[in-house]
Amino acid sequence: MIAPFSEVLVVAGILFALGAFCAVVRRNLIMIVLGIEIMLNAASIVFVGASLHLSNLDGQSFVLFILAVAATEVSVGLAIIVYAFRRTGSFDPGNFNLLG
Amino acid sequence: MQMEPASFPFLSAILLSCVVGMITIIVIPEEKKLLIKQVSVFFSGICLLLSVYVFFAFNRSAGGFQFVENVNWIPSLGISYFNGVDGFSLPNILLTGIVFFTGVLTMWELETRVKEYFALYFVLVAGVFGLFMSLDLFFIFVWYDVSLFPMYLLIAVWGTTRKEYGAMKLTLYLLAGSALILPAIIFLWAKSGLDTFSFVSLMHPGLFTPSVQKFAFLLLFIGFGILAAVWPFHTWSPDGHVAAPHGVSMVHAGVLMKIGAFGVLRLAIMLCPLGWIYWAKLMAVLAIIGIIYGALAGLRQTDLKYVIGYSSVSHMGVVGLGLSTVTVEGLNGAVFQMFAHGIMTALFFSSVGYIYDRTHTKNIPELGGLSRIVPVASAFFIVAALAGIGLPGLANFWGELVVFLAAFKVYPLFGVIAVVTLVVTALFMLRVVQKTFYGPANPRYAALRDVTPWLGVPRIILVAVLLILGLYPALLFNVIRTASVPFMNGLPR
Amino acid sequence: MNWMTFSGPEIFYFGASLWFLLLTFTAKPESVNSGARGRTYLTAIFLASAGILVCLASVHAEGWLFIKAYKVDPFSQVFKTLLSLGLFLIVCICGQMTDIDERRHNEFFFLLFSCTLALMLLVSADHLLSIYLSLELSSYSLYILVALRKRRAQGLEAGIKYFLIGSFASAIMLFGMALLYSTCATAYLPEMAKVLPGMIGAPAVVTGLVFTLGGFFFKLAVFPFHSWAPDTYQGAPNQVAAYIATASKVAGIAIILRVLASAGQGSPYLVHILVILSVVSMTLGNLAAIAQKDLKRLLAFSTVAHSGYVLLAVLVMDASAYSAAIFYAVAILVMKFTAFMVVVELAPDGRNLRIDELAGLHRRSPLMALALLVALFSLAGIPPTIGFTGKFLIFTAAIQKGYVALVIIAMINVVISLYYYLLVIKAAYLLEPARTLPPLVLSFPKRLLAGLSIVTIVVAGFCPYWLIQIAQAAAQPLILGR
Amino acid sequence: MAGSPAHSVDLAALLAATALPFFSFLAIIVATRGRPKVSAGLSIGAAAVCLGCSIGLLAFHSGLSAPIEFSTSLIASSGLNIPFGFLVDKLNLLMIVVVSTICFLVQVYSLGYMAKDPGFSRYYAFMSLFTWAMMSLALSASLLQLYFFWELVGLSSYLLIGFWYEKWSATQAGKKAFVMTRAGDAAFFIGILLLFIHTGDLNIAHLDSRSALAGVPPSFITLSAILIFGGIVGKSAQFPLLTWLPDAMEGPTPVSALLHSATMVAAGVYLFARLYPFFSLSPTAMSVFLAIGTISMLLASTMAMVSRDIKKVWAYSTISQLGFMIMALGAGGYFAGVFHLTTHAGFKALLFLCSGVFIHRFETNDVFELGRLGARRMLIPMISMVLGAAALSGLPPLSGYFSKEAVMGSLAGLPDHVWLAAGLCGVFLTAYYSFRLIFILLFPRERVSGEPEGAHGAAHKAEYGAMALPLIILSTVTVFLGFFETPLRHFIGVAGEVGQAPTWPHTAALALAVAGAAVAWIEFGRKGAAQIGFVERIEPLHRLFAERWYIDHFYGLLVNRVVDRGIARLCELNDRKVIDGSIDGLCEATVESGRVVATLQTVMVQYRLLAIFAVLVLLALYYYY
Repeated sequence: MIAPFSEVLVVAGILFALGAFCAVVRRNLIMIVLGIEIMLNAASIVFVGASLHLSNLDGQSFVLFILAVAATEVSVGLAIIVYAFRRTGSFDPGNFNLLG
Repeated sequence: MQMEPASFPFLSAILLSCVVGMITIIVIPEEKKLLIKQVSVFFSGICLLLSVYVFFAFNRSAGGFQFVENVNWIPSLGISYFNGVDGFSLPNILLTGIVFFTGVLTMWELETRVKEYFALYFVLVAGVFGLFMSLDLFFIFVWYDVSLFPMYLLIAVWGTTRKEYGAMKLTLYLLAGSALILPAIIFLWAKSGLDTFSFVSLMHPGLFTPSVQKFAFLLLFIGFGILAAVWPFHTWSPDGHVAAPHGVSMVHAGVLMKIGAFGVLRLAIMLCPLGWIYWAKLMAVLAIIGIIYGALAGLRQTDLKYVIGYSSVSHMGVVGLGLSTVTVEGLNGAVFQMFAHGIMTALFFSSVGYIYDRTHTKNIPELGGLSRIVPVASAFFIVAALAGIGLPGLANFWGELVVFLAAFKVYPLFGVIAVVTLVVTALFMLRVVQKTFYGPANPRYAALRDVTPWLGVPRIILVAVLLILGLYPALLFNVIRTASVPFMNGLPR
Repeated sequence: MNWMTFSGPEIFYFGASLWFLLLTFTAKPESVNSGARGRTYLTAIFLASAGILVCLASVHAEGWLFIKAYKVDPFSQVFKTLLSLGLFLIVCICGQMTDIDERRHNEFFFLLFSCTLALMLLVSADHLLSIYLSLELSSYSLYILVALRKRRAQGLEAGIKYFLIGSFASAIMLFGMALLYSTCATAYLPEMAKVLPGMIGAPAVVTGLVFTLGGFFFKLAVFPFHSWAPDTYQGAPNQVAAYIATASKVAGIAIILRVLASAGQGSPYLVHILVILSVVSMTLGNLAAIAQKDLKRLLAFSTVAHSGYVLLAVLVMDASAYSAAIFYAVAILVMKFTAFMVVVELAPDGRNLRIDELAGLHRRSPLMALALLVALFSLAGIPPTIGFTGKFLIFTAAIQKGYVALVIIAMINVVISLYYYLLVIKAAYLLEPARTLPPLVLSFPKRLLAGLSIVTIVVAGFCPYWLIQIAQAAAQPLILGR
Repeated sequence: MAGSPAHSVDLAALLAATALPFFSFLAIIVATRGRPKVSAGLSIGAAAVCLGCSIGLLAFHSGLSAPIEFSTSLIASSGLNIPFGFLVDKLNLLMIVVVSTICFLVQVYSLGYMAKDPGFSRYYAFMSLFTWAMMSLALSASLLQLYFFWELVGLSSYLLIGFWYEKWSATQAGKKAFVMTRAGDAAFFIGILLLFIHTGDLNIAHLDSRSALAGVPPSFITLSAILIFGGIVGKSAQFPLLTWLPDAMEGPTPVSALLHSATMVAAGVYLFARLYPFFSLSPTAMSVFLAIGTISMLLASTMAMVSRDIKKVWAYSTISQLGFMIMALGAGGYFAGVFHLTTHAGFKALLFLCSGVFIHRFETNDVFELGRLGARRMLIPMISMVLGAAALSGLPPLSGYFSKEAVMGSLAGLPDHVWLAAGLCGVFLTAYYSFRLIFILLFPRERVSGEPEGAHGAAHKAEYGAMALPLIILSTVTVFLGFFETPLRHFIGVAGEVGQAPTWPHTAALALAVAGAAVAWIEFGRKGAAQIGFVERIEPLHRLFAERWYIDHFYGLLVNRVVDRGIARLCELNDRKVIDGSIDGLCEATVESGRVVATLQTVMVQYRLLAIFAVLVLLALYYYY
């Protein structure tokens, strides 16, 4: 392994934070989903790094599944979001706050 | 502790007749109001007879717990369905039987939502009975809350003045009490290490360390003290009394407040005697404040039921004072006073109920001169007021006498204050009697009819009990003694 | 390997959802008549009830599947039975789903059954990956179920919020799992259980554990992952809300127990976190519920509060606490279902029920009023109801561990909660409607259902020993797994 | 318990004398409220049996040497044994004869007086209740039992004063009487409890033989004696609790005769006599009692001098005579006190019953009015009243003369002559106000109007007959009882006590009594007298006396301002504002915070994500911190 595992963790951590930041800050439903995807990727990086670090293949399989799940997530999420967009013409999460 | 198993489960039979009564009422169609009332009277009559039987069949020379029934319930936690009566609970069971029966009769003229009323009423009373006879901490708590939960509806639906406020206040207050009781019970269970909730097994003086006892006692005392209207946790009681329908006020002031005092006695005092001794001064101070305070605040009230409510605070203060003395007489007097006060307030509310049902007011200035129009109904109230004053010949006198005697031994100053408060009590009781029943008759009420014999039955029963115990208090003292003397003898000093 | 026999429930539910999927393909969108709808419903009822039997039949099964990533033990089987029961109950109240497009009923049942399947997989999952996958599968079904509502604005909003918060939480969980995996060098829970107690103090482990729990907290609606609950309950179709409140919660409790049981109790920090979250959840849930006007939203906040009580059991981490939590899962299932049943029955057109709409219920339908009364008192934890017994068991376990103050806080919360439950009861028993509403006519099965719910709540509260024994048996593997 | 036949006869008689009135009370209340004749019959029958039993017991035990005791334990919890029973000695033999005689006579009299009252049955029920309580009180064996009946006597007094409950002033008076005596009783009760705690024995015989008091410190005996005396102050309307008695005259006149002059108020004095040996253990307490008796005697006399209400005059005079008795007892004149109690019961009942006849006939209480309407034409009551007034003033040869001389004798025995001077002053005042009243009645200023006596019908005749008979009997008693002083003295058995007191106080007392009567004659009796007393000429003094020395004002202030509008209001406010306010405030705050929290839950979805993130960061910070 070229890079030490701790540096992998740092990178993943930064990526995770960036994803979270994106999800929290951008007032756009699509961007929120995107941010969440980035967080998933951060996790994937840790899994891969750990898998290499530990010489354990579980992590690799994890990543495979994450890819699939992320795709599902995007499809389900986008389906709902796009439908919502069609009804309201807006991606602003603030427009979807009528309940309560 | 000596225990005599029951040859026949009389105690469960009492509970069962409550439950069967409730189910029968639920099954009857709503429209058949008279039938519902008859069924209620029938089943409450059975309860009364059973409790009277148990009272007289109790072996006074043997003492201890009798009529014991014990069935494993949740063995993994050491919970068992464990019933039995001793000298402390027996008077309360009799009291409940009497108040239950008379309470049903008092509401004989109820016309709205009869079925629901009596069904809930039976649940309430089942809880009360269960609490008094249960010897398992888990079940004591369960019964406590069973008696609590119909209360909100009973008051909020059938009540009168500020009923929703009163009902909510009462329910939340009492639940707040149980919020302290439940942790305390489990705490004791955990600390005992015996893995049992059985009261009898936990009642060994050396079982808990002093610090455990002090802590648990405080929780239990405040928790049950709320129900016993210990100052300053008493304000639910006048508001609740006023709001509740009369039959419920009877159970509520007559029996439910006794649950509080009984809980303090049974759980706090008997399980944590060292805590009792440690906190006795606090109890005494709160009790004496309650005595004066209730009487003085009662002086200012213009609503009949508020007057009674505050007098209850004062009288329950006497019970608290008795319990706080850490003497045999104190316990005897307190339990006797519990019984006497229960009967007295039941009579009060029963009489007020009769008057309110006809005049549609409890506001004293609007009444007046009722003695001329409804002499018998007035007489019942006056008897209750005289009992409240502590007049000899009626039961309350003995309770107060014995409590004051004990108080004089231990807290002479408090004893003096309590006796002097009797004057204030007399003043406000007589003032109410005067303003309500004396003076020129109010023409507005000229058409009122006096109590018919049938409607008079509950009040006559209550008056008779007050009178019998007033003239022959030993009937009750002999029973109470079987519990108090062994308990105090076994107390670690 | 006779995996066919002991993974019966999963296979059955897989088949059932497949069946509905096929129906979805075959049904012609234009020609949905009442007969077809009735057939779909009857099928669903039949399959759901058969599912219970299958679960019961395999309740004693034990073993591993998929290279030990999937564990079948009494714990999982009891929960599977509960889930199948939950599904059956929910299907029972799906008779008149006016709030979901009739053409979508097949899809609805497909999603419902596949969600149940996913939850069943979840309770058996013994590997981080299987946990993650089944969790996601159940969540996606629910996202769509929530958005299915005919009242689109509400359904969509609820769906969006549920989805966003859910996927955010699962991303956090996944990151946590990655951390755990990287530190423990394994993704098997039993393996982790062996190493975790020794290194519980390490920052990566604690972070990983807390992040992982986040995903489960989301399922259970624990603070701060609770914020989807009120909106989702309010926006989702009544039946779906009922499902989320019951079956989904039960599975959430199961998985949180399994994961924390393997984490062990070595870390005071973890316990502190759980204490904080538990107290905040119950307090916040109860406080927020006071101000609610919408009955479903109120129940959502009460769910948050109940998660707090469950966490109280979880954080004690011993055998009695686990069995208490399992018992409480049963309690939540029964009492939440009863409350939602009333909501569904009172809103035949599928609208949301405001609390003041309950006015006059005691006259319109005494049975429903009684069911509501009993359910709410049970939720509040007043004996003799199953809710009380559940709380009692939890408190017993907590106090045995010395958490007296925590129990007192919980009891104070019970007092607060009684306040708003009483407001609802007041509406049902005390208020009179502005205009007189016709009596509520209930079919015999519905009355039977309501009656059984009431009896179950009361009897299980009064004579809980049988249930406690089951809960203890179910908790056994958690202890031995250490 | 007793075994011999004589004892069982005694016991039966005692039981009959105490229990029968009670049963008659119950029977009237429960069964015969609608039938006045039966009720009256029951009640009078019970009273007659009482009278018979009392006289029988007195006759049988005239040579009683030691007290007879019957007792059984009423409640016995451990450490608490309260015996109930009978204690029969000479003092209460005399007392029960007095009580039952007056009871019987008054009840007969009431047949006429109450004839047309709608509450006739109720009246007799309460009368029976009183008879029961009073007889039992007199025969009580223990102090607690005595207290028990003491309160019941108070109850019957309350009920009878407020008998005409539609009259507001009557109910007010009843309440006042009960509460004021209750205030005294509180002290009494405390005294009993203290005594019980320190001696463990409340048996009157034991207390009197002082056997129970061994080892009890004297200061303690003084304290409990003074506290017990509090009860006497209340019941016998002594200073400072004396104002309830004149108000109690709102009740029917026979009630005033029975309860508020002859028997019930005398119960205080009886208690004093009962516990005389105990009280006399403490000289301090005795002098306190003497002082209180003196003050009450003088105060009440002054009040009587200005009253226009015939019953109130006698009520004040009752207070002052009770003061005389207490003075006598306090001065050590045991026999004098008891003897005065006996004679006073006779002549005071007589006076009230006579007044009752007038009031019944003329329906007014005002003395001047009565005189104007022709009270003097009613021969029997008028003569009886003159006799009674003369006895009250202490003129020979009536009973009052003898007993008052005895009282003066005992006062003269004291080293300090202040008491005697006060007593003599009291004698003068007594004679003055008694004859003031008599002369106003006899010599009205305006012309006597009203029809001649024979004009009213047969019904009136019957009523009059029922009323006249007791008058005659009591007059006879008043005339002759004085001559039984020596036998009585021997019976009571304190012969040695009189000693060789100087005779001048007796002479002085007689002279002052005559002087008082003479002053009254000058001011009220002689032709052309203005019928304005010398006190009435001094306005401030008159007002002071008429306002009862402002004692009532003080109590009114105390009850209304201090207790009612002061402390009680504070309590109520505290309840409403502080306790309820804080509880309600707490609930409001909870609900309000619930609103805030609920509002926080409606924020946009991103803020919720932010919240999740923030909490996780905070938790991490907590960990690293």
